[in-house]
Amino acid sequence: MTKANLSGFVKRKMETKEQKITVKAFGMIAEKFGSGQIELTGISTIEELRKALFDQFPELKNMKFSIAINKQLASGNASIPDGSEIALLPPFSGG
Amino acid sequence: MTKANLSGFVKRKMETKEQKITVKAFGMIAEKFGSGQIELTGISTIEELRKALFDQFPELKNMKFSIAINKQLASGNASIPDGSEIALLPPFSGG
Amino acid sequence: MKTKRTPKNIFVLGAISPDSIAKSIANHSTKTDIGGHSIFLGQVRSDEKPEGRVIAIDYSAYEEMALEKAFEIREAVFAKYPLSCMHIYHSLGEVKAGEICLFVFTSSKHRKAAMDACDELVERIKAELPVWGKEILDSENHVWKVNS
Amino acid sequence: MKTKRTPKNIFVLGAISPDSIAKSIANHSTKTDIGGHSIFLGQVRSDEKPEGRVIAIDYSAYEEMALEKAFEIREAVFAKYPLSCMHIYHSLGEVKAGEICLFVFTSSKHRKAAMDACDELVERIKAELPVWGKEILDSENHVWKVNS
Repeated sequence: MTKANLSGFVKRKMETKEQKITVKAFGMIAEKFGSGQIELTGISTIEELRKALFDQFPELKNMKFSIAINKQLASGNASIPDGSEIALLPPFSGG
Repeated sequence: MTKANLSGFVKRKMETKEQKITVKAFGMIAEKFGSGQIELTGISTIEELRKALFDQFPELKNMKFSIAINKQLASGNASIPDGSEIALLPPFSGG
Repeated sequence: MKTKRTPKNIFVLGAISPDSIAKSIANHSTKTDIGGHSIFLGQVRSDEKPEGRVIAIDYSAYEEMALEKAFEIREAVFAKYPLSCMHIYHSLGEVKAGEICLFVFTSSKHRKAAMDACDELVERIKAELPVWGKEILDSENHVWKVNS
Repeated sequence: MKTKRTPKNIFVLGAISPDSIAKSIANHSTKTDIGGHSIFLGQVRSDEKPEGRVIAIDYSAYEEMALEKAFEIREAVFAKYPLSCMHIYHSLGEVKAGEICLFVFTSSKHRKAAMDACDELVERIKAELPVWGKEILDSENHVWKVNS
């Protein structure tokens, strides 16, 4: 087996495994949907995450929030690594 | 006697009277020349004051200082009213 | 000589007391290369809202992210200004109107660096730290604080 | 409603204690329209001079003029910024290295006014108040402080 074939094999294997992420909510989102955390599977991009969240919590569509992946603000349609900790962050109002 | 004559008379009278001013020194000037106050007579402008001070304290020529007339910084060749409190102010260094 | 800095806790439970501020100031008296301290204090306002008057703010945070972010901000501000010291404290939980909820403290040899760094820290803290204030009203309602 | 303000004493004998700063902060907890306080503290530095190391500064002032000037500055800064409170304290006499010699404290509904006013006050105090610092050296000499 060549090196190229091997890495191709590994990639296919990972794609078939459903990845699992944890989603936490804060501020007024936590108030609306609970401050615990939920687990989602089969989601690997921000777009997929938004869709899944809006399906489950339609009220979120009317709320302004950013998304953090592993404590870093995510922009655009970033990909979400397996096992990520996702956070839904309404506008900050500290100080 | 007309009004004009009267005021002219008063003016002449005041000019003949020698006016008296008090001079205080602060900071490094006070250190050099004492922190008490001296009285000077016959001085009615900043220029006259500087000349009198430089005659009496030649070292002042090499020192940077501002002059206040009655607690207001004086500029140029301001005139000094009778009875004024004059202050010799080296550069401020508060705070 | 630069020492490696690591994230430290910025959160305190409840209001920040004037006494703790005094202690923090007094702790700097041994640092005799400091010429100026700049301090910003956030105080909870008793604003009138359509829903009622604010009597307290209940602060919550995404703590782990906030501490990482605070560390990132610290490092950036230390790199930008010649500071001797920098301290940041933010309340979590309930802080009553009139009490202090934010304490930012910078010290430098010359005043300008301390002042500019303090201003920048306050702006960045308000804009970038994942912290939320729930304004508790005298009507027993609440509204979520919005930063301007 | 504007109240007529009159000159008040800004001078304190010796160092300004952290406890007095804490008291001043605590006094504002009843003013629940305040959202931000900005504080500047001047601290005596132990600079190395060719003539020796600074161990204290002995402050003197043309007090009457300084109080008039401080009042003028206060009024101008109050007119320029929407402030709730403003406090200025400056030491006279000896203040040791590491101790506080200047305390400027502004409070406002929103942070920006408090910060900008505080910065402006400090600059004006240093530039315009007839106050002089005599730096006492460990060599028992002294030099006159020069503001930058």
